[in-house]
Amino acid sequence: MNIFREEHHLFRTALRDFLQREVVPYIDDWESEGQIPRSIWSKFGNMGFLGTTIAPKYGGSGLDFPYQVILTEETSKINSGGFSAAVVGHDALAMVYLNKFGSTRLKEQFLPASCMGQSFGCLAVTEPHAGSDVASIRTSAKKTAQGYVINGSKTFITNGVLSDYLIVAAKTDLDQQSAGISLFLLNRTIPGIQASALNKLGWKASDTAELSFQDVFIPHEHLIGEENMGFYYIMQNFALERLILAIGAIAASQYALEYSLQYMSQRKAFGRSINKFQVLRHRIAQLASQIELQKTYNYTICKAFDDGHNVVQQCAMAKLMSTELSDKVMTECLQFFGGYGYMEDYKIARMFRDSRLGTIGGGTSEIMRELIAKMVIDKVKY
Amino acid sequence: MNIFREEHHLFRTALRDFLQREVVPYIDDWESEGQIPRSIWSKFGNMGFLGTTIAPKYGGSGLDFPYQVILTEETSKINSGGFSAAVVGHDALAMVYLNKFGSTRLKEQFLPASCMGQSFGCLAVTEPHAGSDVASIRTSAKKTAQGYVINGSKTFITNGVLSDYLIVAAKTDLDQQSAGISLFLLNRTIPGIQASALNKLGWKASDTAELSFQDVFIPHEHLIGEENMGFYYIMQNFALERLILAIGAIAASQYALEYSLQYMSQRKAFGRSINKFQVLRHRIAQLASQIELQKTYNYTICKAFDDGHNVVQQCAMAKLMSTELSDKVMTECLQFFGGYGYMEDYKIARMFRDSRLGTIGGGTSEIMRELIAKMVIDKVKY
Amino acid sequence: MDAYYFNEEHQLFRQSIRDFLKKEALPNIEQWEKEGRTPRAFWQKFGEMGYLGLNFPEKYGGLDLDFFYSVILIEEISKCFSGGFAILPMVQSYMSTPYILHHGSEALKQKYLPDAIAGKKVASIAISEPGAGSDAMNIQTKAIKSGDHYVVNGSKTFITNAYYGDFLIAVVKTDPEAGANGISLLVIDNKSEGVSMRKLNKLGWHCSDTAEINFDDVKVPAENLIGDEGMGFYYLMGGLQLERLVAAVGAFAGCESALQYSLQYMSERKAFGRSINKFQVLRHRIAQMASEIEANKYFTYHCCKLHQEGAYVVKECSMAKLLGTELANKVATECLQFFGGYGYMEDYKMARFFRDSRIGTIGGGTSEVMREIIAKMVIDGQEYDEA
Amino acid sequence: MDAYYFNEEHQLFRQSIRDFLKKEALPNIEQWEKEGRTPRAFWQKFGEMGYLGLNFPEKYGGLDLDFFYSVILIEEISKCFSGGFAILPMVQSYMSTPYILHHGSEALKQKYLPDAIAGKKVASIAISEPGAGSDAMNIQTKAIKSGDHYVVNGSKTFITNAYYGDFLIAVVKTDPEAGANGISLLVIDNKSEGVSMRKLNKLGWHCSDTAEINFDDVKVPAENLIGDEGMGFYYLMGGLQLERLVAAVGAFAGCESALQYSLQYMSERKAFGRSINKFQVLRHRIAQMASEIEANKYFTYHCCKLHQEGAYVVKECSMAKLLGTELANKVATECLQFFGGYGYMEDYKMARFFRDSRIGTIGGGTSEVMREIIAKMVIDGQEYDEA
Repeated sequence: MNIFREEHHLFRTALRDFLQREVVPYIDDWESEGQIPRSIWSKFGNMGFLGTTIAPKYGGSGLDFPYQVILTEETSKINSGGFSAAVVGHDALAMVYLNKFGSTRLKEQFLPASCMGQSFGCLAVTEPHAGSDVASIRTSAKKTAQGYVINGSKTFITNGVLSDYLIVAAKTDLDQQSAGISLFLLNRTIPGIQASALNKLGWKASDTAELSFQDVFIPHEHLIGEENMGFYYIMQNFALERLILAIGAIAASQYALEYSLQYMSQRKAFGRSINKFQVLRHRIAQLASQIELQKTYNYTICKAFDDGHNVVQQCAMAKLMSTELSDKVMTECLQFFGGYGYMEDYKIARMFRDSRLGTIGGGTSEIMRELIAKMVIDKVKY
Repeated sequence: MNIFREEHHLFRTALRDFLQREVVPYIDDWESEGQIPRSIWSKFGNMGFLGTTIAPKYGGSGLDFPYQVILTEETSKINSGGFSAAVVGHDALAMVYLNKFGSTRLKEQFLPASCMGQSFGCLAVTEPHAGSDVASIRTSAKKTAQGYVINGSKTFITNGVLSDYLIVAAKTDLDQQSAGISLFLLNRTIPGIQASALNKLGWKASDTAELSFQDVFIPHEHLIGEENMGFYYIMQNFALERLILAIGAIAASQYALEYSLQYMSQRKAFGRSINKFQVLRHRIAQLASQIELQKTYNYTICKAFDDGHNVVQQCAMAKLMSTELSDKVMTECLQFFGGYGYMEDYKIARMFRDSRLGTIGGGTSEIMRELIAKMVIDKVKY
Repeated sequence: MDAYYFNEEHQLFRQSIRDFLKKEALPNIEQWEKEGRTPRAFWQKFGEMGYLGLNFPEKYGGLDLDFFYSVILIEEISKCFSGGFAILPMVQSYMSTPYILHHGSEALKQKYLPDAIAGKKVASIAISEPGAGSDAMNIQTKAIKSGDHYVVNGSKTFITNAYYGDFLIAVVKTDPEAGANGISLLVIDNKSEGVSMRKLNKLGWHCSDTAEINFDDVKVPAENLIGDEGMGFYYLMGGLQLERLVAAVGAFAGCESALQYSLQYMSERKAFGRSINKFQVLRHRIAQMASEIEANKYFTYHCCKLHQEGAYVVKECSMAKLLGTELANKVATECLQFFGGYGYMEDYKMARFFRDSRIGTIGGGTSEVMREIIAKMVIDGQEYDEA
Repeated sequence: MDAYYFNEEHQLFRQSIRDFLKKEALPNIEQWEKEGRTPRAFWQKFGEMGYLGLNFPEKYGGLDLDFFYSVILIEEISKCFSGGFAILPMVQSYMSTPYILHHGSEALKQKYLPDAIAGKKVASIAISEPGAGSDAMNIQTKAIKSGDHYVVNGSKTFITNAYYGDFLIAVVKTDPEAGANGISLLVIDNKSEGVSMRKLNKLGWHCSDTAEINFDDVKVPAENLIGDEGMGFYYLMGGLQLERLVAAVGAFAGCESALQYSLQYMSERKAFGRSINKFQVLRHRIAQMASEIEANKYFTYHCCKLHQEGAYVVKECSMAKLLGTELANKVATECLQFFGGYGYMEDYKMARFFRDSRIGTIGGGTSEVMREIIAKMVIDGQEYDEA
C-alpha cells in the first residue's frame, strides 16, 4: 500500500534536509532544556511544513493527508519524541480543531499565524481526576452576558506551558456528562491561566503542563463550534489523532531498528559482529516483519481516512498495535546494545523512554481495547 | 526445595517400573479405545499405589503427601494425559472426598475396595450450564422420608462412564446458591443414571462423561458429610486438586523437554544436529529455566500444604502458572520436531493435545486469576 | 477498505463459492474428517465449477482470472473449519501444478493441466525428505538418466495429496554432485512401478492424506522433466513465494472464522449470570486479536497485490507467512479458551481448528526458516531475483 | 512458607534494616538521585550498623551471619525505588570484596576488608571493557609484571561505584597469550597515578556512579594480586554465581515493591466512577504478576539455600538471574501502565523504577549470556566445578 506520490517524496526530502540542518544539531540541548525554542516554529512555518492540509485562504497549503503523515514520520525519526509531540500537538491537534470546528472569524484570526509558526497552540482536555474519562471533566465554563468564565484544571497538556493559545474543553452544562462539554479558544495572555511544567520520564524536549484556570474570562466568539458539542468534536477527531500517533510510533520503531542494525554490524563479541548471532538475527527478523506489517496496515487506514471512510475502529486498532509494538521494539533494541543501551550517550536510551508514553497518551491501550471491544463484540457504531 | 526422602525414591522407582511394564506397552491401544481396562486398577491397587495417604484401617497406607505427588508425576510422564487423569480422578478426587468428609460407615464400605483398585470412583460437579460457576448448579436432591431423589445432569466428568461409584454435587436447597449444595455417593448400579462418553481433543484414554440423573434414589446414609455443606467441602479440596494439576503439568512439561532434547541431539538439519542452533538452544534454556522455577515453587507449596498451612492462594497460583507453562512448553517442543511434531507417531503430538486441557479443567486460568485477584487486591481470605 | 482490492465481480464470485461450499462441503466435512479423505467426486464438482483453474489459462480449461479471485477462493475454503479440506486445492492449484504451467513443456501441460483443473487428477509437490526437512538443497532422492527415462530412488515424506492422488511433482537430484545446480523437477505418476506409500497419522488435517513415499528404481520418462535439468532449485524458490502467500491468506482467513465462531458462542454462553462476552478480560482479548487479525489481513492483501503486479517479493511473502501462521496459533489457543470445557470437545469446531492450525508454523517452511530468510534480507542486505 | 527460610532473628533483622532505611534513606533518595550520588556519610552509617559486613568474618569487622541475612538486606534495599542506591552495597559486599576474602592474601584482607565493611572505602569490580562486553575471556587490559609491581594498561567501562569509589578489583591479563589461563585479579587504588575516569550518563540508576576507566601505565604493587596469577577467570566464575543470585534477589524484591505500590495507587485512583482496582482486566494482570513474582521469589530462595549450603549452583543461579530480571522488566512495564499518565511523570516512583529495572537483563551478564550458559548445561550436559 503506497500512499505517496512523487511530490510527497519531494516534500519528505525537503523536510528531512531541514530537520538535519535546523533541528538535529540542537536537539540534545533542547532535550536538556525541556523545551524547543520559539524560533524553530517560524522556521518551520516559513518552509510550509505546517498547515499542509489547511485551506490556502487561512494560510495553509491545501494539500492532502499524506503530507501530514510525512510530517509525523520525519519528526519521529530524529530521536526526540518531545520534539515530534510539540509539532504534532500544534499541527494535528490544536490547528485541526480550529480548522474543522472553529468559526470563520476565529480561523481568520488564528490560522494564518499558526501556519506560519508565528503562533502555536495546544489542546487541553485531560484533567487530573478524569484521565481517559473525558465525559467526567470538571472544568466549568459559565456563560454570562459578556462571555464565558472558565474555572478548573488540566494536566498532561503538550505545549501547555509555552503555546500562544489553548483549545480548552470545559463544561457549559455541569449537570451533563458528555452532552455538556464545549470547546473554547483561550489566548495565553488572558489573566487567570497558570501553567507549570511536568517532569517526565521522556518526551523531554516537549513542555507538558499542568494548567489551572481561575475566573478566566473569554468573549462569546471564542467558543469553538456550538455549545455542548465539544465531546462530539473530540470523538470525531480522535480517529485522526490516533492515526497520527500510530504513524509516529512505527516511524520511530523503524528508526530504532535501522539504528540498531547499524550498531550490530559494527559491534563485535566473541570474535564476530553481533549481527551474526542467530538469536539476535531471528529477533530482528521478527521485529522487521511486525513493523512492515504494521506500517502497511497504517498506510491502508491513512488512505481510507483520506478517502473519507469511517475509520474509527481501524484507527483505534492502529494506535493500539503500533504503540504496543513500538514499546517492544525499543525494549528489544536496547537489549541489542548491551551496556551501551543503558547509556544516554546512545540514542536508544532516549527512544526507549520516549516510546513508553505511546500506550498511555491519546487514550491508553486499555481504552483502545474497550472501544474496539464495543465495536467488534457489541456491534456499536461510532 | 526437596520434599522427597529415601523411601519416596524407592516408591517412585517401583511405580516407574510398574508403569513401564504394565502400562506403557498398552497405552497406545488404550488411547485408541478411549478407556483403560478394569484390570489395571486392581494391579495398581495390589501394588499399594492407590490410597497412599489414606489410613490403614480403611485399606490405605497412611503415608504422607509426597507419595501422592509421585503418583501424579510418574503417571504424567508416560504420555497419556487421559491415563493420568483417570488415576488422579479416582485417587485424588473421589477417594479424597470420601475420606475427608464421608461417614465412617461410608468409608468402611467404599475405601478398602477403592484402595485395592477393585472399585473406582469419579467426582461429578460441573454442569452444562454452570461450568466454573459451581454455585449455580441445578441438579437437585429432594429429601424424602426414605432417602434422596436426584435429578439433573453433569458434564466433563472424568471416569464418569466406567467408574463404580460417583460423588455427586446436588442442591438440597434450590433456593440457595452455594449454601444449598450437598454431596452424595451414588452407586453406578442404581437405576436412573445415564452416562455417555464425550469425544475430546485429547485425554483420549480417559472416559469423560456427560451424565444424566432421572429420579435416582439413594438412602440417607449416602449423603457425604452434612447437608448444604457441599460447596464448602469442594472449596476446601480445591487447593489439593489444583496442586495436583500443577504437579502433573510440570511433570509432563519436563518429560516433553527431555524427549525433545533427545530428538534434537539426533536430528540433523543443514549439516548439524539441531540442538546446535542458537535460537533453539536459547529457547530450550528459557523453557528449562521456567520449568525448574515452577517445579521448585510447586514443591514449596506441597511442603506447606503437607505442613497444614492455608495455601489456597498459592495453589491457585501454582495451577495457573504451571498449566500455562505446560501449554507453552508443548507448543514450542512440537515446533522443535518440525513436520514430525505433527505426526501422531511421535509422542509430542499427543502431549500437545493432552496439555491443552490444563488451563481449562479444574477451574480455568480466568477463574484462577479471579480468585487470586480477590486475595491479592481485595485481601479476601479463604 | 476491501474496495482497494476487490471489485463487484470479485464480491459476486465470493458469494458464489460461499454458496457452493455451504451446500456441497459444510454438511459433509464432519464425515470426511472421520473417513480421512475428501471424496474424489467432490473435487470433480469443484473442478466443474472452475474453482481449480482460476489462475490457469483458458486453453487448459482454466478461467485466467486475476489473483484476487484466488485469494477469495483460499479465504473461503479456509473458513470451513477443516485445514485438511482446504489444503487439497491449495496444493493442487497453487503449490504443485504451477510448476508445470510456468516451466513445463507443452506436452506436459496438455497431459496434466486439463485433468488437474477439472478435478479428475490430484497433484502433489514432493520436496521434504526424512533426512532433510526444510533443507531443499540437501535432498537425497536421485533421478539418474538412463536413455529415454530417469531411474528414481529415494524417499519423501509429509507429502500432501499423495496417498490418494495421481501424480507428483518430485524434487530430485539429477546430478548428485552439483548441489543446488543438480536439482530438477520431475512429474511422477503415483501408480508407476516402484512407488510405494504409507499414509501418515496426523495431529490434525484429518481429511487430508499425507504420505511417506518410497521410490525403488522407479522409471520415469525423460519427457516428464519440468523445464531444464539442474534448474529445479530455482523454479522452487520462485514457486515457494506463492506457496507462502497462499499459506498466509489461509492463516488469516482461518483466524477470522475462529473469531466469528467465538463471538457467536460468547454471545450465547452464560456464566455467573451474564453472557460471557460481557467479561472485560475476554472483551479485551477479543479486541486485541481482532486488531491483530485485521492488520495481518491487510498486510497480506498488500503482498497479494504486489504478487499480482508481478513483483518478486520474497521478503514480504516470508513475513506474511511467518506472522500469519504464528497469529493463527495464538488465535487458536485463545479462542479455544473462550469455549472452556466445550473447547476441548471434538463436537465443537474449535478443537479441530486448534489441531489444524498447529501445522501452520511448520509446513511450507517453518517459522525458523522464515526468520532465517528475512534475517538475511534485512540484516545482510541479500536480495533474491526470479529464476 | 517464609518460615522455611527465615527464623525469628531473621525477621527482627528485617525489621531493623527496614526502620533504618525508612529513617535514613527514604527521605533523601529523591535528593540523591538528583545529585547523582549517595553521600559517603550515609554509607559510613550503613557500615556502622554492620550492614556491609553481614557475610564477612568477625576478625575483619563483619558479623559472620548466614546468607539469609544478606538476602534480607538485598531485598530491603531493593524496595527503596532506587536501583542506583541499592547497587552500591550489592557491589561492595557481594560482587567485589568477596574475591579478596576468598582468594586474597591475609595482608590484602587486612588492608581492604575492615575499611570496606565500615563503609569507609568503596569498592568496584572492573570486568567489562569497551571492546569485550560480557566476554571476560577476551579482555584486553594488560598487567605486565616488572619487578615488584605490575604495569597496567587498558580500559574498562560500565564500572559501578568506581567514579566516587576507592579501589577496584580489576580483571586483567597478566599473560596475554594464555587465554583464560592468563587472567588475574588485581586490586587497584583509584587514586593511583595513571588512572583516569569519566562518569557515564545513564538511563537510570541515577544516584549510582558508573565509570569508564583508563589505565595508562598504572603501577600496582605485586602484593595486590589476588590469589594466584592466571587464576582470575576461575575465581570470577565462582564469584559470578553470587553476583547473579544477588541480582535475582534484588529483582524479585523490586517487583514486590512495584506491585505493592501499584496496588496502593489503584485502590485510590478512580476512573469511570470506580476505583481502578475493580476493572477486571487490571485485576487479572495483577493476579498473573503476583503469581509470577511469588514463584520467582521462592525459586530464588531455594537457590539461596543451595548457595548457603555450599553448593556450586551455576545453572540455578543463572536461571534465577535470567527469570528474575526478565520478570522485572515486564512488571515495570505493566505497573507503569496502571498509573496512566501519572506513570510517565517523574514525581511518581514508577517512572524511576521503570528506568532502573531496565539494566537488569543487561548488567552482570545479559539474558542472552545466561541462556548460553544454561543451554550448555541443559543441552550439552556441560558441568562446572568450583575453582
